[in-house]
Amino acid sequence: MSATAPVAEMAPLELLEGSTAIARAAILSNCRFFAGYPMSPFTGLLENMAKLMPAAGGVCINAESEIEGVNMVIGAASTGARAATGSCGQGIALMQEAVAEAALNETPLVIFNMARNQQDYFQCTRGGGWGDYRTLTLAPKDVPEAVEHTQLLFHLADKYRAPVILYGDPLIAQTRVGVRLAAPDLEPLAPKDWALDGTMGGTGKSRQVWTWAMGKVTDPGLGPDGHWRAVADKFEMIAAAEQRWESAYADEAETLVIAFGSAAKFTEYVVDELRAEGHSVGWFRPITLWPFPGAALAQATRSSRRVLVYELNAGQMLDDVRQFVHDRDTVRFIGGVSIHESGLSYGPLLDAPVLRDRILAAMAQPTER
Amino acid sequence: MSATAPVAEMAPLELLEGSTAIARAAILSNCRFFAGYPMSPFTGLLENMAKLMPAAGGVCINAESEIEGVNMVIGAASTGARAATGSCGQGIALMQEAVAEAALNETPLVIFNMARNQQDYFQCTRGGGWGDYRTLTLAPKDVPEAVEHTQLLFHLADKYRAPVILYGDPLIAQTRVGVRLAAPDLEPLAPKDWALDGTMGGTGKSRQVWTWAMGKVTDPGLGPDGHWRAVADKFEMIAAAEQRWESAYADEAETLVIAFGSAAKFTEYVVDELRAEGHSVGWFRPITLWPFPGAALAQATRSSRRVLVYELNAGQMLDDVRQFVHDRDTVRFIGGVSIHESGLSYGPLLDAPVLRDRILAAMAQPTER
Amino acid sequence: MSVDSKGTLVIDVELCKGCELCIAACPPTVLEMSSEVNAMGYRYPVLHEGCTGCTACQLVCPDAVFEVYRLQV
Amino acid sequence: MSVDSKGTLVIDVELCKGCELCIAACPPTVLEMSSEVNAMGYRYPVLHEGCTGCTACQLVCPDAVFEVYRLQV
Amino acid sequence: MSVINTQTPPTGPAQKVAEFHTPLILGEHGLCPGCGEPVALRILLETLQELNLVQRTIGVVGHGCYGSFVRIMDIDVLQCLHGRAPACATGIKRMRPDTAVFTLQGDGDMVNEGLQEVIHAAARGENVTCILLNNGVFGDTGGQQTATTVLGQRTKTSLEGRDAEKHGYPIRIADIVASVDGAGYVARGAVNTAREVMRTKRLIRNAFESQLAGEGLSLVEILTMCPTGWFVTAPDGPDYLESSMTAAYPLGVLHSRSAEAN
Amino acid sequence: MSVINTQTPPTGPAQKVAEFHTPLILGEHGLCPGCGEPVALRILLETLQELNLVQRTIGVVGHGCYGSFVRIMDIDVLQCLHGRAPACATGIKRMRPDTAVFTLQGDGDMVNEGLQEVIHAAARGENVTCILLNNGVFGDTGGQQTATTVLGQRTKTSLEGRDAEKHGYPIRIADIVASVDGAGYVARGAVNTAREVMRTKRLIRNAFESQLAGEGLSLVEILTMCPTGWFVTAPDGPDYLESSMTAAYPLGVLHSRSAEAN
Amino acid sequence: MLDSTSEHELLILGIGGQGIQLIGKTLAQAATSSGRHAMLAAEYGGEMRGGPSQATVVIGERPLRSLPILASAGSAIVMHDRFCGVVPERLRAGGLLVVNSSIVDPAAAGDGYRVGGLPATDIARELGKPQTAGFIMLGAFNALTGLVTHEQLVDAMRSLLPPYRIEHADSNAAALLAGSDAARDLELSGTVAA
Amino acid sequence: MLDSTSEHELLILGIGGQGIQLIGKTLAQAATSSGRHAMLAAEYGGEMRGGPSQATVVIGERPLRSLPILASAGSAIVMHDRFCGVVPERLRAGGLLVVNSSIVDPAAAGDGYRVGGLPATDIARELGKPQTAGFIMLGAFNALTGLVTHEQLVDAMRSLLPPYRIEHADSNAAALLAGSDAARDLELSGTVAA
Ligand SMILES: Cc1ncc(C[n+]2csc(CCOP(=O)(O)OP(=O)(O)O)c2C)c(N)n1
Ligand SMILES: Cc1ncc(C[n+]2csc(CCOP(=O)(O)OP(=O)(O)O)c2C)c(N)n1
Ligand code: SF4
Ligand code: SF4
Ligand code: SF4
Ligand code: SF4
Ligand code: SF4
Ligand code: SF4
Ligand SMILES: [Mg+2]
Ligand SMILES: [Mg+2]
Repeated sequence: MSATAPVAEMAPLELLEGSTAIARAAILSNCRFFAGYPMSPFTGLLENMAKLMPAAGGVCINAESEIEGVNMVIGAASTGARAATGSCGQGIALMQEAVAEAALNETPLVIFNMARNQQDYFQCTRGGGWGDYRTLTLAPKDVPEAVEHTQLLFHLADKYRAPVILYGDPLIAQTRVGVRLAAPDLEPLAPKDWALDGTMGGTGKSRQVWTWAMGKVTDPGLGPDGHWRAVADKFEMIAAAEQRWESAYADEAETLVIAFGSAAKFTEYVVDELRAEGHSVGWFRPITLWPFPGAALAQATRSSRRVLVYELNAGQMLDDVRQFVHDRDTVRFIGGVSIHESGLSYGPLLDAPVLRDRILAAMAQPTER
Repeated sequence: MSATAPVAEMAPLELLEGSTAIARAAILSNCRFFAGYPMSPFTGLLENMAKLMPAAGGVCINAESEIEGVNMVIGAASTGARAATGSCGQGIALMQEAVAEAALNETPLVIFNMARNQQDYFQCTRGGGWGDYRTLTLAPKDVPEAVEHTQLLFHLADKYRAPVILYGDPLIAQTRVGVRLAAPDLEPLAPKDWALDGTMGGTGKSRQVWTWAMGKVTDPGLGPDGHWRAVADKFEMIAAAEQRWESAYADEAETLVIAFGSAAKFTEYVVDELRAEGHSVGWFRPITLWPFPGAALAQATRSSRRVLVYELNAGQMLDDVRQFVHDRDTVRFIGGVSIHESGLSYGPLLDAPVLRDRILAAMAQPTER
Repeated sequence: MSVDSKGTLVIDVELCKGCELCIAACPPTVLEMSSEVNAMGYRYPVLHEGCTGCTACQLVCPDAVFEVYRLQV
Repeated sequence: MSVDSKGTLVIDVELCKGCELCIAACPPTVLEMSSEVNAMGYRYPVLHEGCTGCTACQLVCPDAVFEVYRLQV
Repeated sequence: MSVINTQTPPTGPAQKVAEFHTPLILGEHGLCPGCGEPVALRILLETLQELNLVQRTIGVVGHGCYGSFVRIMDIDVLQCLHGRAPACATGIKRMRPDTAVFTLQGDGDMVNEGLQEVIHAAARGENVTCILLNNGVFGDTGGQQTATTVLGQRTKTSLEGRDAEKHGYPIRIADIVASVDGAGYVARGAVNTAREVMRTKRLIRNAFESQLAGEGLSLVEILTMCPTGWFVTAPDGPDYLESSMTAAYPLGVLHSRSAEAN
Repeated sequence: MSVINTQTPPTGPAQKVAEFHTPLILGEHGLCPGCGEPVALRILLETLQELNLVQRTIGVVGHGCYGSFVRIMDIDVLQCLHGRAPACATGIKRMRPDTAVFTLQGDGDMVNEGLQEVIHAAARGENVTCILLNNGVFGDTGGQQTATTVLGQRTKTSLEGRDAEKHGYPIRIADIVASVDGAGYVARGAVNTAREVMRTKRLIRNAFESQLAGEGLSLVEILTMCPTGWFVTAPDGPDYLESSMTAAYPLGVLHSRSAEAN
Repeated sequence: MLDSTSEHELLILGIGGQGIQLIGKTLAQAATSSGRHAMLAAEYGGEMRGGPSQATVVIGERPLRSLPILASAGSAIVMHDRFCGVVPERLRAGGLLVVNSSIVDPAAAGDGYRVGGLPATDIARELGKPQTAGFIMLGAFNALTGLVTHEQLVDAMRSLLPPYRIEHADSNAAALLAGSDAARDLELSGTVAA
Repeated sequence: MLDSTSEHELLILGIGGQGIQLIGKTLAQAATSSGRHAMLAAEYGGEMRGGPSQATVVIGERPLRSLPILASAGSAIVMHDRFCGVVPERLRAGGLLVVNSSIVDPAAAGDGYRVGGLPATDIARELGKPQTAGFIMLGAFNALTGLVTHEQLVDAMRSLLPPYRIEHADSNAAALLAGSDAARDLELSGTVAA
């Protein structure tokens, strides 16, 4: 399944840098508040927002830090506005308290994690904030998909009243590609009757956005126990409903390569090449990193004799693959840490010839079954 | 395996609150710098440090925030001093950037996560900072073990030049128990020749503590690519070397209950009771949450027909259990979110009678094999 | 009600936490702590003659114990 | 070396990045940018007669291009 | 001296001159005996009523004992993270420019954890009103030293009294904010006497009026008693405040854009 | 006018009065043409040499273009997280009280991300010296607005120039720090002319002397050219600094505990 | 009263302001000083006057296996009836229940226990120290169980007083003694288990 | 020159300051304006003068499958020899290689390609605009491949100039034209693949 935000095919093709395309997609999705702090390669998105927001009647604030940025966004979102921030790596780390807060007080945020590489899979999928929460995370493989995911994320954030993440990277932020942009056409959502607008003061029904959901003495809420259980249940529901993935040749391939984001695009390319040469190989791509498409992976690997995991980190998605793969003994890691000397992007391991060699080398090894 | 920091058995028994016992254990381990910010139930440890450090010739700073606290500690540790901080939940979330930094620039820190409950398993084990790093995490089941773990953690932090975590809770922080305290007697460690003392200026060999490990133009370092790979390798090494667990009756039990920290103490208690009544039940307890004792779990569950996971959260350790348990289909979750109405401690689910009922109910269900 | 008083109070003694802030705040010192305690175990203020209705007690009370009246004479 | 100069320089032209800060900083204006470029493609300062050895150029240069001498006459 | 019946309103001709509390307070707060924070809350809410802002106000409340006011304030409220209220208020005000937006924070919240937030918000000239309840301690966690604890004050983490050598100096946040371009109105009040309560209420009113006039960030620092965290009896709270805090934190208006413009 | 040979030292009697750079600089820095930061680095390191502190100094360097100086400074260094240098320096100084500890930070680092760190460290009276390289932009990320960008300045995130209404006002951090009890010495210099370079070097020396005297936190704000982030040519840098920045940030000594004591 | 493997678990229940935590601490400290292993666990919840207050004390000869939230207890001291619902839930049949009969009706205290009522508040008032009712109960309880010696109890009480409260030592000691004396005349009612 | 499924991948290599990114952008923009799908990917690394600069352009009729880090390319423009080690690694045998022969020796450019040398820097100097060498190369490359029309190229160049640089439009256009003209006389050397 690869549910998508339908984009009018008739919009003109424009050559846009990923950062520009995402900014425009966000504004087309009615994002009207953005606050961010520069950090490569997220900076371009911030600059585009600063440039484009005023004309859209929105606000883009030069937040003085990531913490201030994300909390401004919580404030804006608490009024019902569509609001977003972003950063990468260290900047996102600084937001973890607030991401957990938004999950637990149920404010919809979109967070653009324009990461420097794939080392932040745990950061996106396990959070590290506090408490029981998860963040729906979409990992586009290229700029056109990043546009689509951006629009879908604003929708899902509102639908589930939860913070959601786009896991991008320098290739998505900085590559220019022809894209078509239009306002998304998605299912209607319930009105935000929970949003703070100040009008309910003195009525006895004034509103609260509160992580502990204590309610008022005159109208008690669920409190932390009941509310956090309800939120945990909601995330379980999202986990069941929102798994997204795609795959090719899974049923007819001896070897299945698993990858996400840009690495999945490289994988698709190389697997196509190898299949054209007659190799029995396929690929599987989690589109949502959380919820991880575990059942689909189990299904896809049912007949695999070799499951190769290609991620540009020390093996973080591995934790999820091992949980769901049909047979754990078939799993081999062919990715690794690989950093550009600038520290700001991928090193040499994200490359089609390298990947090709690693797949072929793995295929030369005996399988477990 | 339950490797321990041997504590002189001859020290007198003292009735100490967990927070006091931990503070004294830390000082006996030569911790000489502490900086922290109040947050229940961590506050008691901070207060004890503020009280006890001066007499020990150390420094305890009232850090104005968790971020400042953990960065002060990085500074102190970069000089070779044994240094620690702590907090819980939101406060630890704010430290994630710095914890990742310490992991990647290799400064040894001890972090006391005196959590409010067990909802911060991901926070401890997956971090959510940035990049490829892990944090060795010990989860004591009671105060005497917290003392032992504290001393072990200062040792391991130095041994591996890495941040490490004690995952405590209100029961450990606030319960008073008779404990014996003495300086630990652990294997000697290499001198900290990397530590900054200011003496190497102008020699061409001045020292750097640097996440990117770029070195100097006259003596280049590994840079981010090489260094982060080396760090990832180190964590893989720690993962292999430092798994700790304990278990009972695993081989002779149809049902195995898995739990960590305080919940494991409750589990042990209830399982003993059930066995005394003739039930075929055992328990397995990860002592290190990271590295998770996966191989031991696989071994322990080899003949289990039912694997019950009891954690006071929405099911976070489940991710690790599912990765390593002998047969995933045998796993059932019997824990859950459970919060005290104050928001500051466990709710009613952490209780022997409740656990007993849940185990018995699960045992009444048919097994998968 | 005595002719000496220009004002008077309603005191919701069950809300009182016995902090005595009102006692010190009353300019004519016509408030005094009770010897009895309320259901929470706290002593509470009682009013003697001479209240001016100045509202000082109400202003300083953290627990909303006072309603103040000015008597029309 | 001309009798007009009380000072002189060694200019490490390969370090120069052509920012021209030294040009404006030189009180007797005896520095001028070259028409040639160095290996990095930057023009660099050349010294004319009249240097006072005041070190202003060295003080402002971000790229450590200058060594300054005062001539003993 | 006879005791007057105070169980029921007077039966003769009388005019009610003070309510128990404003109807915007929905019930009991549960704070300690002698705490100054509920007094500050009351005058804040009364001001909103008097300015006719009740149905166009959004509050942002930080973490401290006053946090529990969220349960009793009949006002739209975002309960936010410790220290971050000015940032949240920024997002709210930018999206709802027609509302009055305030933050309610303690010294631990504003001057420790969130020092940066309030100064940056002031420099940005955000049109929000920040109410600081300064009691010089972390009350909620049991009385540890904050960034505003005065020299000599004993807390659980400055057991011998705050010593400048060991523990540093207290921060006068209102003075800092007043010095920042972008601040509209800055003042310091207290609630230890009836007179100061009345005065402080006026300061709060000025602050909201400054916000409504779009003058930039307004801040009212209110010195409040915390007998529990000061380890004094409740009746001693007001005097302790007077003798220890007002010396370090003089009361009055520190900055007023409109006054300076005149 | 004939061109003088400047490839080799003079052959006649001559005295070397200025080196290329101090031996504490190990090689090339790689920063932009006309950048003011390397000049600040040079005078900082020269000062350490002149004060004979080379083998008892620990530096803490933040994130910005100056971050790459870690590769060329022959001094023990902790490269720390963005904004956190004053906190790290605190830990270092407390554990190594006999060393001279300094931070090297930019305006983005100190006045944006780490505003809180430096003010708190000043209030605590930490005996460390903070060196701020203020160029009014995030140079390293390509020239976006920081908390010190002056009004009217065009940046990539204030495209029409910084406008107080939209983007708020710049922060004079040195003035704030100078106003905090616990500060020992605070001054502001620049590196746009030879004279200011010399003066600024004196300010740095004063700051370290203040640290050694245990007076509390010392801060030297140094205005530095960033032609790249200002979108001006390198030769125009010094004039741009003079005309736009020194008006907003007057140079001089803002606070000196020892001077005031005398 | 304790063999080498058994553990004695005590629940202490009352309301804030009655010194519940302090008497728990005193007993646990006395046991520790006597070389025994002890645990004192407090139920979280402010010590706000009038709110619930609960402490549990466990004493044994060896490192304890009892939980900080007791699965069940062998004895209980009940100082106030407002929050004593825990007793029927946790006190084992046949357990010892000592109630402050000035406030709580021993007859209503529950079935199946060995119940002793002690008018602690009244005795305390008679001693002129109404705040010492808790120590009276503790003195009585210890006399009934013999967990520690009376002297150990008094020493523990003294050692726990901060310097600025040391003037209370004598009245607390008097209360412990009064409790211990009162216990001598106490008749335990209710079902007595083996 | 492109069928409906194939993609044209171009590598542009040089050093910072030669306008590598700008000519890549111009070509990609021209292709996009002509209704084609295009991609421009830049190798990260500052644009510091003298440092390496690399852009890759891909053009196709349908949404592209080429990677932002090209697995291999069908053509290359080489403006400087300092950082052109990528050519033998990535340029496919038989690919088109256009080199700036004012700086790079076409003969040394590598075997197995169709190589054309164009003295772009010299031509640019003759035109009096030394900075336009890149556009000369682009004009020539486009004439050789016919990827877009000359007009589309000129339009794209103009559309990409920011207002304050608009005065360069004419000299850039002249350079594109000069390049296109020079290409007419260009003889491709080296192995010509099918
Ligand atoms: C990030 C974070 N750290 C610590 C806490 C714990 N905490 C809650 S309230 C509080 C004290 C607040 O003090 P203050 O703002 O002065 O309010 P007071 O209780 O004195 O009224 C603290 C430290 C928290 N909630 N979040
Ligand atoms: C937490 C975090 N956020 C953002 C960044 C990205 N970053 C690196 S350098 C820099 C700019 C620093 O500006 P400044 O301190 O003024 O130095 P300059 O480059 O101007 O010398 C930023 C925002 C980072 N490293 N860490
Ligand atoms: S209204 Fe005034 S005079 Fe009357 S009791 Fe209150 S404070 Fe005293
Ligand atoms: S001020 Fe209020 S709470 Fe305090 S004693 Fe007086 S009436 Fe009671
Ligand atoms: S030393 Fe002085 S006079 Fe000589 S070139 Fe340099 S600036 Fe000019
Ligand atoms: S100041 Fe230095 S770098 Fe700049 S032009 Fe002069 S010599 Fe070259
Ligand atoms: S601790 Fe202090 S601030 Fe908190 S409620 Fe009690 S008196 Fe008020
Ligand atoms: S961007 Fe600015 S601060 Fe950075 S090196 Fe270039 S000129 Fe210097
Ligand atoms: Mg406070
Ligand atoms: Mg800067």
